[in-house]
Amino acid sequence: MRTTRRAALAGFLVALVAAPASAQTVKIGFITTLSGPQGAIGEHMKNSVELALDHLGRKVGGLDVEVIYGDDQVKPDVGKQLADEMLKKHKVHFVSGVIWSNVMLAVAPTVTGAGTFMIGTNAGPHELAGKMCHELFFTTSWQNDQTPEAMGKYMQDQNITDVYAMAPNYAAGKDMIAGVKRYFKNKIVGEVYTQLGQQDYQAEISQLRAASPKAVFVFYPGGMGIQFLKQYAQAGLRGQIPLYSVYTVDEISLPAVKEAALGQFETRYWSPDLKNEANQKYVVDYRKKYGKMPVFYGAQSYDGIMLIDAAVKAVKGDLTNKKGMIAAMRQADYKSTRGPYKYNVNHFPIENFYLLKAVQDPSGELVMQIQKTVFENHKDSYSAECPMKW
Amino acid sequence: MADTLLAIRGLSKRFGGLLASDRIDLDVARGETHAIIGPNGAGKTTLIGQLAGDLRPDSGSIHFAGQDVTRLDAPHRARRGLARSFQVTSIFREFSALDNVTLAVQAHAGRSFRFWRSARSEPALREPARAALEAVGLGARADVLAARLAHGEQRQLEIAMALATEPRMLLLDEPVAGMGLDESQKMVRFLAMLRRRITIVLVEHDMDAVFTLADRISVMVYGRIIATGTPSEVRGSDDVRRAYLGEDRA
Amino acid sequence: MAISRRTLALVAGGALLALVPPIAALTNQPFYLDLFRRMMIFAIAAVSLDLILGYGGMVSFGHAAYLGIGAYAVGIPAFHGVDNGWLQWGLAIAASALAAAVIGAVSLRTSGVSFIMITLAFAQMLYYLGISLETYGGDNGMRLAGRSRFGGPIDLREPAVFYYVVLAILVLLLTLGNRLVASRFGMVIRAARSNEVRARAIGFSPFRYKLTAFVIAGGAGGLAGALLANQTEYLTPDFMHWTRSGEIMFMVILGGMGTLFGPVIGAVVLLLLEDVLSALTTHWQIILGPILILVVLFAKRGLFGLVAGAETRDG
Amino acid sequence: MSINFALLLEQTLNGLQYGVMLFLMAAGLTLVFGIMNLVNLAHGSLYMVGAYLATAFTEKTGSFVLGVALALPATLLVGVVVEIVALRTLYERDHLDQVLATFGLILFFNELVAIVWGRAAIFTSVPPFLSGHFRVLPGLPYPTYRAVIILVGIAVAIMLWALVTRTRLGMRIRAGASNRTMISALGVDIRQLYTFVFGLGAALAGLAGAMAGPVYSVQPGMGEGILIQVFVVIVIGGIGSIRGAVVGAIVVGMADTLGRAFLKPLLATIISPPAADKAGPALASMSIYLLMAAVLFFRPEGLFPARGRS
Repeated sequence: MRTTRRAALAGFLVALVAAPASAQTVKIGFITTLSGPQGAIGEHMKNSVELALDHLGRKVGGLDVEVIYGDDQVKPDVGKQLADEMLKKHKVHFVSGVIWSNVMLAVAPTVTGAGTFMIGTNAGPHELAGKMCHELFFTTSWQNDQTPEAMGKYMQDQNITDVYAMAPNYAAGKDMIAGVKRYFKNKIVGEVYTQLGQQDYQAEISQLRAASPKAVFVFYPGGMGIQFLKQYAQAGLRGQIPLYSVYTVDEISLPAVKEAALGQFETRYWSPDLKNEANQKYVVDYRKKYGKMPVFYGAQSYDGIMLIDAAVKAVKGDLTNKKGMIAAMRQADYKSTRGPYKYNVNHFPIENFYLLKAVQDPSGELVMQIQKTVFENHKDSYSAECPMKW
Repeated sequence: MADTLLAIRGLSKRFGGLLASDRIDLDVARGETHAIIGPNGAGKTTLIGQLAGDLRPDSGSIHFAGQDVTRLDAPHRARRGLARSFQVTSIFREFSALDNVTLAVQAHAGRSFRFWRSARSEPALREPARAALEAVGLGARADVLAARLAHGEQRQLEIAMALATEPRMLLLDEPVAGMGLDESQKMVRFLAMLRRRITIVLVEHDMDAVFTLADRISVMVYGRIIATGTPSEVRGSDDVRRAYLGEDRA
Repeated sequence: MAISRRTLALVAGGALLALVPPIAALTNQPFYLDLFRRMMIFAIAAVSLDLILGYGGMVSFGHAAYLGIGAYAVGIPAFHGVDNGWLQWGLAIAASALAAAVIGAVSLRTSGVSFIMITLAFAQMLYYLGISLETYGGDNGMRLAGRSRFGGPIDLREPAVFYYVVLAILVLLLTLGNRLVASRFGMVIRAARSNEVRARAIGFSPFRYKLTAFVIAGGAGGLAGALLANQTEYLTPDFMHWTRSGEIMFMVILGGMGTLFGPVIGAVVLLLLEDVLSALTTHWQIILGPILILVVLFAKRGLFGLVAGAETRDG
Repeated sequence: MSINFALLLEQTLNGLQYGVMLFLMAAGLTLVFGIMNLVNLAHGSLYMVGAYLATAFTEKTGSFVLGVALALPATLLVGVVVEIVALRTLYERDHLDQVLATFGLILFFNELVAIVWGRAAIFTSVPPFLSGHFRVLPGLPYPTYRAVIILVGIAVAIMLWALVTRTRLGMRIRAGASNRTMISALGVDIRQLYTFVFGLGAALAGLAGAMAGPVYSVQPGMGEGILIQVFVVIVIGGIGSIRGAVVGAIVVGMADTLGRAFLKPLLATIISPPAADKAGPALASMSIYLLMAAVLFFRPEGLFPARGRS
């Protein structure tokens, strides 16, 4: 089994003599970010794909499997080129992965347009949930807005009277705050958009303190989150104004922030402590194999392989039977790390969302723990725009 | 004076604490070869710089061919017929000798917003360029890369470029500096040929060259012109002897 | 013999590029059409930069800005339902040229490091402007509604047709560029690069010529952007990020600046190198970085110098 | 949102502190720039290396002060090695070659750090004895650590000023900044001086990184975000001038901070609030670039050009 992507130049030479791909091998192209600072996420995703294959005995749907990994470098045009390469050169049956919404918007239509399955395992831009939905597109993650909607609902349930909201100044940042507002109907006293990739938030924290809100909501993914949390704690606000967030604290950033995140609230559809058989197996084996805590990006990618496995099984290895595989995937009949779920008409999961809190476990390690269920079987807000019927 | 080509009035230029040009007045007549001499640091190159338009004077005026050029920059003065050579050789080193002069011809011809036809295949540029190279004795070296020319040849090339712009006045900043005896004599003979045809302002340390070429000489010390006259007048002036030659020999 | 070797290299290169579609079709590997088309599009961007960088000595660290403007000039009309290619591409060239005129008018007052930084600053401003264009996807960018339409046999949805369009533009640009750098105009900007003081002393005012060259390069860069938008069918402000400018610059250096054909090789080799190395290891940048340094230190005339032999450039 | 006095004071302090952070980076870069005429994009990588080394040493020794103190000579050493191995031959090259070679160094260092420490951010925190607050004014607490950054920055500025104006070495550095041929005429071993200056610049970048570690995210590529801003600083200040670096850093720090804090409310008084919501953040992120373009338009050499440079 070959798991690395074949180089184009070598490929070009080989292609002159190579036989067409054997129908007995399932080919999966997995696009994620492997190099650069964001490579940490891609590493978790790739690890989880490999773990899923281990659990499946290196077979998918009973067939041999070949996974071709591609590094999108967080660039939509590179992602698109990788997709073309996987489709046209490797003639893959499935493309999976993709962290970023913009890369997904470039990749997904390319893949589905070529009549191939796109199994997203992270990005869930609203376009793909609504007007651009497609029968060959499935995701094992969520629609971007669902998570902040859950946080909005929780804050509303707590009857917090006024909230100060902050996010980076880009599309996802605005979507996140819009998502909160859909369920949070009390007052937003401040809505601040900071520069994408900003490092220092002291100026904004000073403004925030002066506004003295009851709570703060932020969306700061990756390094931005680490800096914001540290600086929020250093400004002495950690104990004073409760901080709620989405996609800001996760198992990648927790080891870098530690105590500065203590008491942080997040909403999410998955957590390592989710009690179901598939998840416990995934978490335990992941920690055993890779020596660190898995993160939701990984859980979704693990699920992606499992979903493909279920679909190939359902058609008994007949990879040309796309109708059959679509029908099988719509059942979501596999052991997901989040527990059982159903697909909405737009092929986005209808799933639970939980409130998580950063706490210290008995060993002193900081972990995210589920506090309560905010939403049960939550549907995304765009499925009505999707023309697909089934 | 109807015959005055260059008229300088009250020209001053200060660098920090140093007064490099101190209320300079100078007239250069059409056809004249006018040498400016003086010890190092007297402000000769600063004066040339202001004449050429590279330096802007703090006060004073420069009239060239009856027009005030004080506020014009170097390219505009060049197009009005003020050509120059530099103290340190300044050529297009990556181009052939012929290309160097072709560029000068082109600059003089104007109309450089032409994008299609190869400039190297235009006889209108190439022929005058060749002629200018022949004139300075570099005809045989036309296709040699300028950087590979001998030092003396590079100085000649500079003069050829200056001539190719068909100037009314040549500003020469130490044209024989760093040359061997042979080369320097060749250059002096060549410049002597140019005399009368072109007005020349010459800054030079080589007194043989100066006294061979100059119609009149101005002596600069500490940014001031302390004397102007014919070579024999300057040679005989006590002021000059004291201020310049005396100091030079001390 | 240098000239014949150079000509040989050019003819061989051109023939090779022209043969990609039939070979790809024969081997049933249409992907290589996409790959080489993408390389040629970046080659167009690199050649346009070479005009000012290699011949004009203007180290613009913001050339990716035109890539972005060109892409948006296709994407925005397409978003509003205008898919006429002549209009879109014309707009791409005009808008980039206009931006270059403004950027150049300010930047060319400075030189050296200040020039590098100010061109970078302008590109960054445009990058942030792109992010703030919410209607057009902001940071996410947007999908191109459809490839530009030209009518008749020019149907860009046909991969081979699009390929030959890009190849034709590349050849046209190289031809025009080749004429331009040898023309009176080209001689002026090369002279100004070689020795600006001397150029001024013989009567050239370099600013006007440099600005014109800057505008021409910007326009050509914009056209590359329009092609890139059609290639990826997606456009984002990321096209304008400063690292993208660095990449284009590196293509020029790698191939050999001031050679016009060099940047084409540079673009092909850099993109292949990225592809090959990233297949070897996720830590491919630790190999690419030192390769960059070695090329700068030891291969001053770039790869074209190695292929085409001595005297690939003058002036 | 009204702009009250205490908030204005606090934001001014924030701007000053950010400016000091930029200055720590800018000082080394402008020295290397001014003296060796080297455009070093990899300065941000040295900042990153400093942050990582300080974190590692702090963990090993258990002391933040010791960790920073060890990181300085270590980063200096890294700088010296880089100078000798890769950069030495670049001084006589044009800026283009320098930009590209040091761009290559960035790629190299980012991956090297990712290999050694992993791609994910590593843990850093403010040491307990600096983690508190003090009251600037009643009702205006300020993080002690940020105040320490300001003090360190001022101390570095004074030390650099003393080094440059009061010592023999400083005289050589000044001479080198204004006239490269003169300095060899003085009989100074120019290679040694260059290596030393580059090492000094690296140590300053390392100090900036070490100080930044507890506040920012220590991860591969952390240097690039700040690098561009630092270039803006030294171009505004005038390349090669320490004084320019000080002024440029404070100006950029203030413009950036105050722009982020007050641009939106100010705009809202002129245009409609929703429009201000849109334009404010966009303008704030462009503010320093606009500032630089404006400065260069009127003073192409920056505010304080180093003397003797044309």
